[in-house]
Amino acid sequence: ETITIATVNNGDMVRMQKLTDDFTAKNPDIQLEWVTLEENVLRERVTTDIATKGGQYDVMTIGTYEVPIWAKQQWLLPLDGLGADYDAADIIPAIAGGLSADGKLYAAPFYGESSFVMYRKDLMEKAGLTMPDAPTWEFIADAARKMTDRAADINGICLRGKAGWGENMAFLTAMSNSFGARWFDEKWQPQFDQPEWKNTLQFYVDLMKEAGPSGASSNGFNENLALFQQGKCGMWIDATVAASFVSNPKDSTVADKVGYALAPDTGLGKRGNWLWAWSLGIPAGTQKAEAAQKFVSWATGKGYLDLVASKEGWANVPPGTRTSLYNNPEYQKAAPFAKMTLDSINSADPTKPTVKPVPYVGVQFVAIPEFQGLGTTVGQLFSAALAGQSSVDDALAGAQTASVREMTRAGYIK
Amino acid sequence: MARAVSTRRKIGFTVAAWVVALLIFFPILYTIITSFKSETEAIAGFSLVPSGTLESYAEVQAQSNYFKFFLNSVIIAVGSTILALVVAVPAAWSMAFSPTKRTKDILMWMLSTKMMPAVAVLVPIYLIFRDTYLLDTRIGLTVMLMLINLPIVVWMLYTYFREIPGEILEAARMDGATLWGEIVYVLTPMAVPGIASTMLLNIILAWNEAFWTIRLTTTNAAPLTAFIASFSSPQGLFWAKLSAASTLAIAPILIMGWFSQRQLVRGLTFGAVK
Amino acid sequence: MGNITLNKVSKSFGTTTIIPELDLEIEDGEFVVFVGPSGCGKSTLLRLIAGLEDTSAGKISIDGRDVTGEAPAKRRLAMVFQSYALYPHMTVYKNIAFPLKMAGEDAAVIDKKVKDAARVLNLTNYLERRPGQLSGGQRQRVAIGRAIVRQPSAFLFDEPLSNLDAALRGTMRLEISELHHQLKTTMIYVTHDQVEAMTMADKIVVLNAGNIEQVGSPMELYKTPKNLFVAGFIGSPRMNLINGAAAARHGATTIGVRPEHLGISTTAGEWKATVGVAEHLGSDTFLHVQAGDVGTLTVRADGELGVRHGETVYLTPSPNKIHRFGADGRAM
Amino acid sequence: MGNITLNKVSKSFGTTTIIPELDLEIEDGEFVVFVGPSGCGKSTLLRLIAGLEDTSAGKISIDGRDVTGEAPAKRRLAMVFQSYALYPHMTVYKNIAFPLKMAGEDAAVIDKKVKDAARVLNLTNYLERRPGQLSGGQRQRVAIGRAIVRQPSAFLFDEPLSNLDAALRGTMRLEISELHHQLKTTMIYVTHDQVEAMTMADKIVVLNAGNIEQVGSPMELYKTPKNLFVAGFIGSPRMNLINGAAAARHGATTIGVRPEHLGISTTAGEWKATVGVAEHLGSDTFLHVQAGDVGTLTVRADGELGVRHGETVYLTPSPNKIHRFGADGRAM
Amino acid sequence: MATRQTSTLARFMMAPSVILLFIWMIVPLAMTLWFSFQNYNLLNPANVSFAGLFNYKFFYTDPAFFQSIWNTLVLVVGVLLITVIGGIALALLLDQPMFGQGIVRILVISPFFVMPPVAALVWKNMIMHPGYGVFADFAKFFGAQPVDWFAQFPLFSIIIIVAWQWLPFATLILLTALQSLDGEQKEAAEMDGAGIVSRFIYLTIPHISRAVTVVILIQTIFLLGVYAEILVTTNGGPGYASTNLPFLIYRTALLGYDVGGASAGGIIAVILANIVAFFLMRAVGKNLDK
Ligand SMILES: Nc1ncnc2c1ncn2[C@@H]1O[C@H](COP(=O)(O)OP(=O)(O)OP(=O)(O)O)[C@@H](O)[C@H]1O
Ligand SMILES: Nc1ncnc2c1ncn2[C@@H]1O[C@H](COP(=O)(O)OP(=O)(O)OP(=O)(O)O)[C@@H](O)[C@H]1O
Ligand SMILES: [Mg+2]
Ligand SMILES: [Mg+2]
Repeated sequence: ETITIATVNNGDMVRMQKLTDDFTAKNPDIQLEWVTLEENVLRERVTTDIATKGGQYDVMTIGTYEVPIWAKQQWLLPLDGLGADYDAADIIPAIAGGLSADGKLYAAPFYGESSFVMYRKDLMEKAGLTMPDAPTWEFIADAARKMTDRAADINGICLRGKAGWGENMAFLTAMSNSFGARWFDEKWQPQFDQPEWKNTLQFYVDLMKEAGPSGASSNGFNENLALFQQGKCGMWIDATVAASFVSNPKDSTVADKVGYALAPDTGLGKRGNWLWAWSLGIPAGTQKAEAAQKFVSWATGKGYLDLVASKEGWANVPPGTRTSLYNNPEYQKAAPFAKMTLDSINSADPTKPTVKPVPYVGVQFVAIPEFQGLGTTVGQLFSAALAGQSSVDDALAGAQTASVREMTRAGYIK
Repeated sequence: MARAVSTRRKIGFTVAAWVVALLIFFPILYTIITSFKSETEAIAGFSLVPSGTLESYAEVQAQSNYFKFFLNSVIIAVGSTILALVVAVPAAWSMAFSPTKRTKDILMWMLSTKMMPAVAVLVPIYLIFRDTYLLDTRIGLTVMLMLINLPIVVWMLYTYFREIPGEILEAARMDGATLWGEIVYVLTPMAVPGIASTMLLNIILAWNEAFWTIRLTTTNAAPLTAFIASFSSPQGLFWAKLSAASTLAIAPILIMGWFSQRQLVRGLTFGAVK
Repeated sequence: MGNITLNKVSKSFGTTTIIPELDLEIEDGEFVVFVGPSGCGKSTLLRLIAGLEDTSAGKISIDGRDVTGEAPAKRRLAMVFQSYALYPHMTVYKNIAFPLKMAGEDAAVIDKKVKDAARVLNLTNYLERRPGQLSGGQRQRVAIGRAIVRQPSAFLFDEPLSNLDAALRGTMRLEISELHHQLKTTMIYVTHDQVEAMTMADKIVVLNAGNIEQVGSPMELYKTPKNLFVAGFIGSPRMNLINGAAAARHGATTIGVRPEHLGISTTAGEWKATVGVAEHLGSDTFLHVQAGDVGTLTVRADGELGVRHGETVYLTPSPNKIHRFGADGRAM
Repeated sequence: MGNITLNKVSKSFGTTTIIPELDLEIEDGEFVVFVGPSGCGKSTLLRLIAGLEDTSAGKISIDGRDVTGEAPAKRRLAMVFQSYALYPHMTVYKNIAFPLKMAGEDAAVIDKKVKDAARVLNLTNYLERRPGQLSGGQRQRVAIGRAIVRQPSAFLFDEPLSNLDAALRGTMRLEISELHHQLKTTMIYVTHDQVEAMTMADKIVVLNAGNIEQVGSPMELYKTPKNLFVAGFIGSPRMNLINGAAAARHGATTIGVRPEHLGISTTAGEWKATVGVAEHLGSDTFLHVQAGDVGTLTVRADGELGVRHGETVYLTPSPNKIHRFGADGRAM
Repeated sequence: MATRQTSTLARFMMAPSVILLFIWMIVPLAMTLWFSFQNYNLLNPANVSFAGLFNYKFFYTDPAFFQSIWNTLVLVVGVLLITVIGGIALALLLDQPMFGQGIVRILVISPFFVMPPVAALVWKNMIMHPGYGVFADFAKFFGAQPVDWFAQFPLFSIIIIVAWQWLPFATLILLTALQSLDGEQKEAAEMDGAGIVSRFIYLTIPHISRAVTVVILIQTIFLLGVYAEILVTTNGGPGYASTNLPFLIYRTALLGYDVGGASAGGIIAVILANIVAFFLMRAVGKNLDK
């Protein structure tokens, strides 16, 4: 039996591919075929396929965004055959919450992440400041301005700017949560005309203008990673997985100088961090559900963590999925950012992401089918504001119009 | 015009041409150079001297089976080209040697079929492919690319054929050749340069087609465009690896293009000569 | 065998009629030459016979068999095109062998026939060359070779020599005549060259705007042209045509005298004339003279004749060589 | 003005010498024709004069001025190319006007000159056409028009009529001669056509493999060819060249008799011969006869002559028209 | 060649191509047309309903719609300008005598063999990136502020990338056309006293006009559909600065999964493309018949 697995091309997934000998040794009658694609293409591919019932895949790598939507359409098989030793209860509750519907798990998390602040201890010291474990945006802005030294090619803060629902909008939506903003009110009325959003965007644009790198409007995760690794950023707020890259001396010139803190807040009760998990789901149409479940169980089970640890060391274990991992002293030793990561994850709640109530699920996204397109449109407008090509007010007005339009069309606004 | 060109002038042109050529080639050259760097080197600023490490290639090969993608690319590109020729040669023959008032319009219409944005028809096509069990099959993709490039093939062949004197075909007819004989023994061999360059262009276009080849395949039929899609923008540093993958993806067609450069130059004129 | 009959054949392209109704009978073994001004329909007629064009009306039969609707390949005719239309990608051998191959002959038979043809045409040493590596005359012979191997019922030649230079044309002309002597196959030959038409033809067909003006042997046409058109068309330099009083004196609207039939004298003669341009060819001299109201005349004189520009000469037409034409342009 | 002098001019392409050292003097107003077999270097010589090729050595002067290193545009020569080389996208008017426009002439002046040239060349009605819409002869005239508007010191023509059909060639020949009479400008004219060379030239230069074999007036070359090459090259049909005993009897290694200088009789004469092919042109008959050990001879006979294939005839060369050549091929 | 037999045959021989292309055109077109009148979101397949012209209206009222059409035209025209002018200049240069002509030509045509996504990735990451790109390195070397290409000149940057890919194609065709210019015509012009510039204006340009037509026609067809380069580099932004029609459709189809809207967009794009093609044929089509 051959099962076809669609995965995203990030390091952890690629590593899993290399380790599948272990799985095939245990399940000699199952062969694995891999389709590795970059994130956006992968999402298009699997969505087209599942929505048209193309039946090309037996296991799909999907994010927290897709799971609730697909589960609602009953496109995914509930994962109830993962085996006795799977220990679903061990999955970090915040993560599991985002992957479940009606109490059933529809996708098994392969790795999970939140976002937090990574900063340069040396530069912070030079600026005469000390980073608290839970900073406020005010502090961050102040520190960023103080750390900025354009002559030495050091920018106080690096943030995402590239347009896209999973790029700048992931960051900005999470950030807006901490400013008390929300995408929609309970009647699905878009909220970009509210002061909270104005505060968020104005703060972001001003901060980046004064303390951000040039070309920020086309920077995504990778660009910022490279900047930080080369010592060009004082702070960087991004995915928790980045910690293992910036602290890796092989790639990073600042590996020994990195400190971590929770994402900032404004004291309203929500922090500006997100929650995301790449998970393995099984499409409802597959003929090979049993084999697929076996694979999912293997790839997301505890055994896999041990396998990676034994082969490549604890630092390379996929993070963010299991509480037991964070209780493991060996892991804590190998990953100094472990605690901060777990705290970050736990401080996000996809079911109650914002200060004010909202009708949707998702921290840095809105789990409705229309969000990808709408998010990208809004992302484009916001990146234009960042690039200085339009004002913050215009960007917000544009976002509001586009949202009302889209939501009306989709029938949310009656 | 066979007057002596002074060596100084020639050197001048040589320098100018080389500078321009290297500028144009630079992005490719730099990609190749970068593929021999380590990841940290790759972002460490401008440098034309790589450390010569093969680690990126090793990683690329470890991550995916290059050869399988390569083979699919070859099969799909060559297959669709041959298929297109088989269909297009007779059509071009009719247009060139038995033109009617509507020949030009038909040609234009054929070209206009290329104007439908691919994204807009993805869902319909995906549904069709699903229902005909052609998803992720080489044959499906081959037919698809054949259809996409058919208009260009017909047009190119038509312009070549038009330059073949009709009298030669008439001579064959007088010599007792059937239509089949006429096309196989006379027309096709005579049009070999044109057909060759049409083939080349079509292979290049098919090789580089990156929308359908990714969207309609999963594992069995995925060509090098899908291979590239698995290397662009993952998390982490990836430029050296991306360069290595890019180099691997374009190398075969680049080398083929270099070797057949002369053919291509002759062929790409679409009868622009005369 | 090679008897070709055209019965009320006509041809139009769209609304333009190129050939109005036309009858023609070509006998077996004859060498027929079509001549006429450019665009008069010579090639079209040939192509109708070959089957490369459809007739608009009428019937074509070969050896009594109606072939009007038949494909060219079935008509057992061989055609030599003006451009030769050799297959550039085949060797001489293959070019010649092609019709045999198409007819499905045995390899051995093909080999023998090709070699025979090559010998006749002096091409034996070139069999392995491509047409591109041959001189014009050699190409010509390959085209003929391709035609003769099949032993067709008739050969069709469309201005086969017009691309060659003068010297080669002379040689090739002789070779084709020679071939006709040997094979005794019907040949239809289109040309606009006087010399070719006169020297090669058994029968010349003079066409004008798709109509047959006259059919006859070369000497017949030369000596007794039926009308002004033929008179002007056959013979080089062309016949002097004189209207007006000089013609009336001979009881005709127009009289024609060929340049070679004008006697020239410095002392006395029928017409007094002033010498204009004199073209000395060595062997002959063509004098273009101005003969008062008779008009401009061309006279062929001896090569040694020593007259100069502006001199006065006297011309006398040979009396029995005067052609007389009526008002309708027909010979009287 | 248009005196052209070539002084020890030679030309090689790479290691092949096309033209070994050559001297030539062309006088103002002369009509000089270059003839010679294909590939002998006629075009090359013309292009050297035009400046389209560099000389390998030697000096070219025009009107006494050394122009060896000068660009073509500066030499004040006009050239008419074999292919006409008209500008296909320009109208006839613009084609003719082009050199004037390049010379920066006034629009009014240009207009006048172009119209004048068009009148002379009978092109007035075609000024707005493109070259593609003209017949061969008309194109030819446009090419000439483009050349004459500039009033150059000399015209260079490279086989300008070789693409035309026979009738048109005749007409164009006369027109060019006429033009030379009118303009009295030096003209250098390359051709491989006998008739053109003989009728148009003031002076013929016979070239062979880059060497000048003889220079002289047409009649000089016809009557007293300096060597076998010129003898064979000038005259049509070509001179009969006879070796062996028949020649020895005239005290020469080779003797030459032109076809028009052989008397023919059915009863008696110097050489007995059998008639082979007879080519009847109407005006003349060319007999190809087999004269025993004298070899094959061509005889030009009267058009009315009625001899047949296989008959015996007797030939007598006009005694004072026999050309005698020594063992080195030179005339004695 | 015009016997009834052959023309009947000709029609037969055309049939496969015409039928195949017809099916290839009509089936997706019909389906697209059908979908364009439906409310159909791929992620909500249960909820399909008749939408009338709403999809068209929705697409047409998209705030990015007019800008995307404008951007599409700017992209096409910009790339055409660069490739045609650059192609002529390059072709002229390559036509000169020089050492190593073969290699130079190979280098110049190489970009044509590079897959569009690869080209975009390479340009974006290694050439134009304001931090690590070669351009930035040079700017820094000369002490200048690196240009943030994709933020400041998004459309122009994309034009450059696309032009880089198509320049070889234009160069090749124009070069061949140049080389086919009759030598005697050039010589005649020279004898007529025309200098280099005049020869270029009066001879070369008219001579290669047909080749230019071919370049324009073929490239326009491909350029009207460019979107991969945009997706990889700017994602249509900042704002809508680099959103063209195909990208807008992409956004609707593969981000919004709005099949109905994307279909309407597709139909609109086809209509616009045909309008462009019509004017193109009117403007340059007669060049093809020469
Ligand atoms: N396919 C065609 N469509 C329309 N008219 C045609 C076609 N073919 C030939 N003609 C016209 O028919 C006439 C006769 O053409 P044809 O080729 O038979 O002349 P021709 O006597 O061979 O002339 P030439 O001596 O120049 O070869 C010409 O006026 C030509 O323009
Ligand atoms: N560019 C060149 N390189 C090498 N050889 C050349 C070149 N141009 C001409 N030749 C050679 O020089 C010789 C003379 O050529 P040219 O064109 O002058 O002959 P021609 O007398 O004009 O012949 P034709 O009557 O056939 O036109 C030929 O053998 C030709 O092959
Ligand atoms: Mg004809
Ligand atoms: Mg020549």
